[in-house]
Amino acid sequence: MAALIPNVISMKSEFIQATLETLYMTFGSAIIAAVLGLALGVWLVVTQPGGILADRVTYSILDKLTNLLRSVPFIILLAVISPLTNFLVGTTVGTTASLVPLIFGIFPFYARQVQNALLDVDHGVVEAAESMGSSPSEIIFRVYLKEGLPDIIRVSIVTVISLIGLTTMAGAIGSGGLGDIAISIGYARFENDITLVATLIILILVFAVQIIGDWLAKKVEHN
Amino acid sequence: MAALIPNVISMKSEFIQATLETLYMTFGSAIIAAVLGLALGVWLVVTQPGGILADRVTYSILDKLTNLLRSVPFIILLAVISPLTNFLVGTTVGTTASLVPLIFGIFPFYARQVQNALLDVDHGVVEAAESMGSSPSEIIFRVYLKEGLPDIIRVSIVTVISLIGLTTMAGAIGSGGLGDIAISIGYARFENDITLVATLIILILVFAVQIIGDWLAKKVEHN
Amino acid sequence: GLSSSHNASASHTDTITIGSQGSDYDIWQHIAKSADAKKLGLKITVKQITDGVQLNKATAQGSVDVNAFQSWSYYEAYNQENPKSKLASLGTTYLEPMGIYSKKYKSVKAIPDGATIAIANNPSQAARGLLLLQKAGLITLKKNFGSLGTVKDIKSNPKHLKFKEIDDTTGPRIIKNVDAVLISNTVALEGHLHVLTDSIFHEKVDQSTKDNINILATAAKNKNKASYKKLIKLYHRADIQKYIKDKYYGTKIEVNKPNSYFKN
Amino acid sequence: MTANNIIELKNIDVTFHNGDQTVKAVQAVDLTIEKGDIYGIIGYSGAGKSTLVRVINLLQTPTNGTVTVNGQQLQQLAPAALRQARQKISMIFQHFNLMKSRTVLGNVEYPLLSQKISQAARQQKALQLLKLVGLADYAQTYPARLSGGQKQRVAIARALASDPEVLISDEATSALDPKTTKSILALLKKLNQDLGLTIVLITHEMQVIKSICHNVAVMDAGQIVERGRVAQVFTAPQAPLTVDFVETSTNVKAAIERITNTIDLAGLAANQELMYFNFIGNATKEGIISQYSQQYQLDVNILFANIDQIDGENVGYMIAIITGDLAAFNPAIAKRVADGVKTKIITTENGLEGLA
Amino acid sequence: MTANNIIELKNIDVTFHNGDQTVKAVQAVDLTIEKGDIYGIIGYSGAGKSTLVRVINLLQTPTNGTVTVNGQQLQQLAPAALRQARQKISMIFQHFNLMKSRTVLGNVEYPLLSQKISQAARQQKALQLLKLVGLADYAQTYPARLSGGQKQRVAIARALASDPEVLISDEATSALDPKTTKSILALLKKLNQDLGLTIVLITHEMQVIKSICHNVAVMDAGQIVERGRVAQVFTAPQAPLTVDFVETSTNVKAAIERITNTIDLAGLAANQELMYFNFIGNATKEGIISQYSQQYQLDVNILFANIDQIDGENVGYMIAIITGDLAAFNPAIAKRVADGVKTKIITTENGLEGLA
Ligand SMILES: Nc1ncnc2c1ncn2[C@@H]1O[C@H](COP(=O)(O)OP(=O)(O)OP(=O)(O)O)[C@@H](O)[C@H]1O
Ligand SMILES: Nc1ncnc2c1ncn2[C@@H]1O[C@H](COP(=O)(O)OP(=O)(O)OP(=O)(O)O)[C@@H](O)[C@H]1O
Ligand SMILES: [Mg+2]
Ligand SMILES: [Mg+2]
Repeated sequence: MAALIPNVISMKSEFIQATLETLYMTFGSAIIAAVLGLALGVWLVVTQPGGILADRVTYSILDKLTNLLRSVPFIILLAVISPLTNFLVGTTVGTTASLVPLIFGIFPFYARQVQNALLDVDHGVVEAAESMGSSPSEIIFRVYLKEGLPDIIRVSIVTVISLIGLTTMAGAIGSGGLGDIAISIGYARFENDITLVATLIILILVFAVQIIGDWLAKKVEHN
Repeated sequence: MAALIPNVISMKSEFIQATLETLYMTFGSAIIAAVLGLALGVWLVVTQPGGILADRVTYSILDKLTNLLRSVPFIILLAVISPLTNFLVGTTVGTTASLVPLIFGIFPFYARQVQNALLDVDHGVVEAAESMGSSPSEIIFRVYLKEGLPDIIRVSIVTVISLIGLTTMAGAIGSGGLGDIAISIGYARFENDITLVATLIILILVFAVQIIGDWLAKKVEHN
Repeated sequence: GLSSSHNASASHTDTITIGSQGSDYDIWQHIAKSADAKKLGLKITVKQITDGVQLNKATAQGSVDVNAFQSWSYYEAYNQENPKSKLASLGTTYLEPMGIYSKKYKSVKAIPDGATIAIANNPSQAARGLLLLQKAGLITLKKNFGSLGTVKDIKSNPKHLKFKEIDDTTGPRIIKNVDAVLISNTVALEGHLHVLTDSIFHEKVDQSTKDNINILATAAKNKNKASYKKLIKLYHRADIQKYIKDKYYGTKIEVNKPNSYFKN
Repeated sequence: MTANNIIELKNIDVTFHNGDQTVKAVQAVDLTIEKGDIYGIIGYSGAGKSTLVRVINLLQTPTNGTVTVNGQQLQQLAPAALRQARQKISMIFQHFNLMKSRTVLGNVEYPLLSQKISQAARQQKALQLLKLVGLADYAQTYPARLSGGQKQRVAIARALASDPEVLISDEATSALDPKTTKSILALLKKLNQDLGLTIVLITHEMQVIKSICHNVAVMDAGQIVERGRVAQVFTAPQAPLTVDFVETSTNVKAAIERITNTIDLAGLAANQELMYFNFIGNATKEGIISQYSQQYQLDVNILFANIDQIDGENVGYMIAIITGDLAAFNPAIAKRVADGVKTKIITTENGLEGLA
Repeated sequence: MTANNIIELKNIDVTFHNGDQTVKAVQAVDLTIEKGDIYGIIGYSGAGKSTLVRVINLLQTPTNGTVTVNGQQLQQLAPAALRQARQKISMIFQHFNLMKSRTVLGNVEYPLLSQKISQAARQQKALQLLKLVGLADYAQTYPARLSGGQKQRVAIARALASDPEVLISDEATSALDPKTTKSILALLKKLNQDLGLTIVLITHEMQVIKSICHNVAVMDAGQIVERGRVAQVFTAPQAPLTVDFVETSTNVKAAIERITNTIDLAGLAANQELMYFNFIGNATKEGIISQYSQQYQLDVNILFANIDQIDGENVGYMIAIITGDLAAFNPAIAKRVADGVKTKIITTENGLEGLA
């Protein structure tokens, strides 16, 4: 063991901490990004032409805003929103500070995914709800989010896995985490065993997200 | 103008070149990643439980492979596949060399998106095709890819925009491109106007992709 | 003086957050755990922050007390561009030579016409690399070439060298794919390259390279904080230096100069 | 409008644009339906029936015209008021539109979710409706696991859950077997009688119209070509389309075709004639056949008969071979046209067009 | 099997598992269908009809039992051979299953795509089928823009495009108006007669069974409870369910209910009786009513009659008030049971159960 992964052995506690940091960054930002992304995604769907609150102007603004946020390279995003980060968490570096750019880096992406997922909700069912006098908010919560849930879970899996990938880039602002270990210790120093083990732990995380997500999607799908 | 964007003016030709590089990286890798991603995505859909070629073992292998590729941080991926890059393009640095990691960085993601999109193809229609004696390949090309086309286009938009984001990280291996200009010139050298203009050009690209994609999706959708 | 500071530490301990990256990060982690730090009454935590701009900003704003990663020239450039969040230098640490490395050619002269040279895309390393290439006689630079200079500032390039800008940490990995690559010593060490023996050309330690000396920086308002100043002292302690020398094969040449050293 | 008209559609047009084509699905339709009525809508496939009824609750915005339900002009209502109005207008969709993420019970409970009613009461009400449509056992099943007819019944139960004042049913029994259809129709009739539920009902089954509707409208190519009391429309159809439907539904047309194809008309004896009778109203009460059989010593061999009551009126169609003293019989029966008896000698004319 | 049996299902079970519940949708069903037959399947909603016919082309793999079509046991075929076999078995789905990405024409062309046939020939064939179902004008329209009945007709045209040997139709006319239904049935009958197309047809419309089927099977709770020639099943139904269906479909039950509700039975004169007659086969040929009217000087007032031909046999149901010499009439008519005449005096018994 020690021969195979010489550098890892001596870094056991760092690995444990990095794993915790990655978990914290991923799920901390995921929760807030989920709320923002769902809100934006739903808003996009209901305001788009033919939607239950169709509104050309609002849709066009939201659509462009989403793309705008998605256009900024992550490293630049880190810098651009650092005043906001500082305002919100009192610092611009460290694990907690990384939550802010991670949220902004992922939620517009998630919103698009949610939008795509909700577009597949049967229009006839939305119409049925309208015919029963459901209000827009009722249609959103009782129809779109409920009927679209299996698809929302599926896009959430994709998003969380992308988010795990994004956390590996937050080392730039001292986020720590497995990606940072893999890159700035394992990769930069040619300590391949460290890269390998860090990547393996990420892999386990990814698998866990996929398996739990698939299970949930299957559970709420009634086809 | 010169006062507002002092550094940009003097870098006009670099901007043109960077834009071309970004276009080349994005669409060069997109084409190949599209083929690989579609193939993998379709393969996932048809082999998954209940699929037309349901095969637990194959599905499980493909599913894990996809997650495996998605787990490797991009910077590490750059390094890990450099032997392959070298084999394929004869070098591991430069714009063309960046195509290989970009393809591997994006196609598993695209495959997942395609899989999610195709899951929404009406199972009744697939069954109808089966009842008419269509072969699996006919069902794939004439039903899944045709019925799922609007959704495939939508996930392709999301993917290409993510890919543009990914090209901004390929600067590590000398890819050039707008992201590289924005980060290693504009940002790192505090020439904010360069960052701004580079990001704006990326934004225009993103908008173009979104607009063309939306138009295409609408064109092929007959709801 | 040592014994008095020893006494002082008995009564109170200062906690200092140091932001760093690469080999500096390793060095400071070692220092943090060392007995010397305890003796000086310093409790040091080291954070790895890989983006220099963010690290400097965080230092200026106070999230990080002191940073250890930059050269004097980068520090100067940063201050010039960020007048609202200025840094102050606490003192110098070391100088390490950058080298030109090649697997294909044994000397600078052998580099042929049209060769591809990889240089770092981060500004301080890029500028430094170009200066080194000038020193090696491969190119000449414009007169006003500064610490954020780029390949655009090359005045003449008789060998028609082509430049590939890469992430500096990628240098050792692509050495086989280009004709030559400029690698800073930190990166070279991590790639198991020894600048004094493996490079085909490297910086000399003299007046012309003094701007490449690494420093410790802190927010301008903290420049006189006693506990921060102790860090310089700590860095230059003999047993720390021995550790650094052993670990980095003597490629990090100790420099302990006052700020005034850079003034001319 | 009179206070009694619960639905008033005025001059409704619906035009669809398919690329460069335009489809006038509904054209200049006026439709007034009284409170408590059961109003049938029939017509060819593609005539515009579904489109028209979707205008009633403004699911389909008409290109032109006004929609008044319960005295409110729907197009002028604020969104919240329109929703309020819609809660009183239930709809059973041609394609069911069930929510696949909810159980059968959940689907039926849906319209009650926004009402002030306890969860237990809501469930109980939904369960009771499921019992009425024969699906109590399927409460916890998801729609994907139901048969076509079961889905349709869930849609019916859901539409009834909110105690609507108006029920719009778009072929709500088309996927049901005759027995189940009958029980659903009985349920609707009961709701109509007990609670005054107004029902607008699209159907292809003339039997459904006959058995529960009071009024009927016949649509063709986006327009209402005939309308009125069911008995009147069925007994004295005016528009060719209506005639066609009535004859098809009574099987008269098929019977004449079959009989003229199988019986050798030329081979009938001189004192025999193949005749078609059509009785309406009281005509049947007096037993013409037996009466004339006795009076003129005729032998009447009935090859086809369809005698029944429509909305309270007797209506009959009969094809028979008459043997005997035709010379006396024919003028005698011709006299009874005023009573609602029409006859036609098929032997010679070999067709029905003249009669229609 | 005999060479003539194109479909042979042996001991078919289909069990669905819904979580912890199991639904036995089809249980121990044997079904043999001869080449060239038109075989109807009827039954309550949820009886297992759709599930059973989906077993024929193995869209639904049976939990148990063997499926033989055209002499090939489908479960033993390699995938390619199964596909080959399926190309000869067309299916019209209860929910249409049209491809929304293809035009109407494109949908009908689909089954021809894998055949060796030029594009022009393919289009022409598809267009011709669209003409037959009355949708030639809609060739370039997408399914989302069609009415329910139009979608159904596209599904019919698609199923016929591949010149199948077997056509399985799951309520293919349920969304169609009577006129269109008739023309579709005529088309199917023609294909059956001209090309020997075997048709398996689920329907809820007894009229459809009567007008085109030769054989019929009645399903209840996953089992076939009765089967046979249509005329036989309709004239002498055995299973209670079948009796129910027949009476519902002939409207006899509704008529008796209505008549006993509206006529004051007690108020009938002493020489009057309300009677129900049921004739089968030759009985009608001889004109019983006119015959007995003359012979016994009776007055027969027909309140309800449904006399028609089923699969070539005459079948009649009649409810009438008989006035006159009942003492002589009753025994006389009782003698004719052998000819296929059954009677029942409703006045006293007020119900039909005994007769059934
Ligand atoms: N996928 C499924 N999973 C579980 N149960 C099912 C499934 N499909 C059908 N069933 C059940 O099997 C039974 C038979 O269904 P089937 O669709 O064959 O009925 P049917 O005779 O065609 O009815 P209908 O006339 O209403 O279409 C029903 O009780 C239904 O709930
Ligand atoms: N969304 C739409 N876009 C374009 N045309 C449409 C649309 N919906 C319906 N139509 C057309 O409008 C006409 C009327 O359709 P509608 O659904 O009202 O017919 P219907 O009378 O209900 O027929 P069916 O009995 O077959 O259900 C049809 O010709 C149909 O093709
Ligand atoms: Mg309709
Ligand atoms: Mg069915």
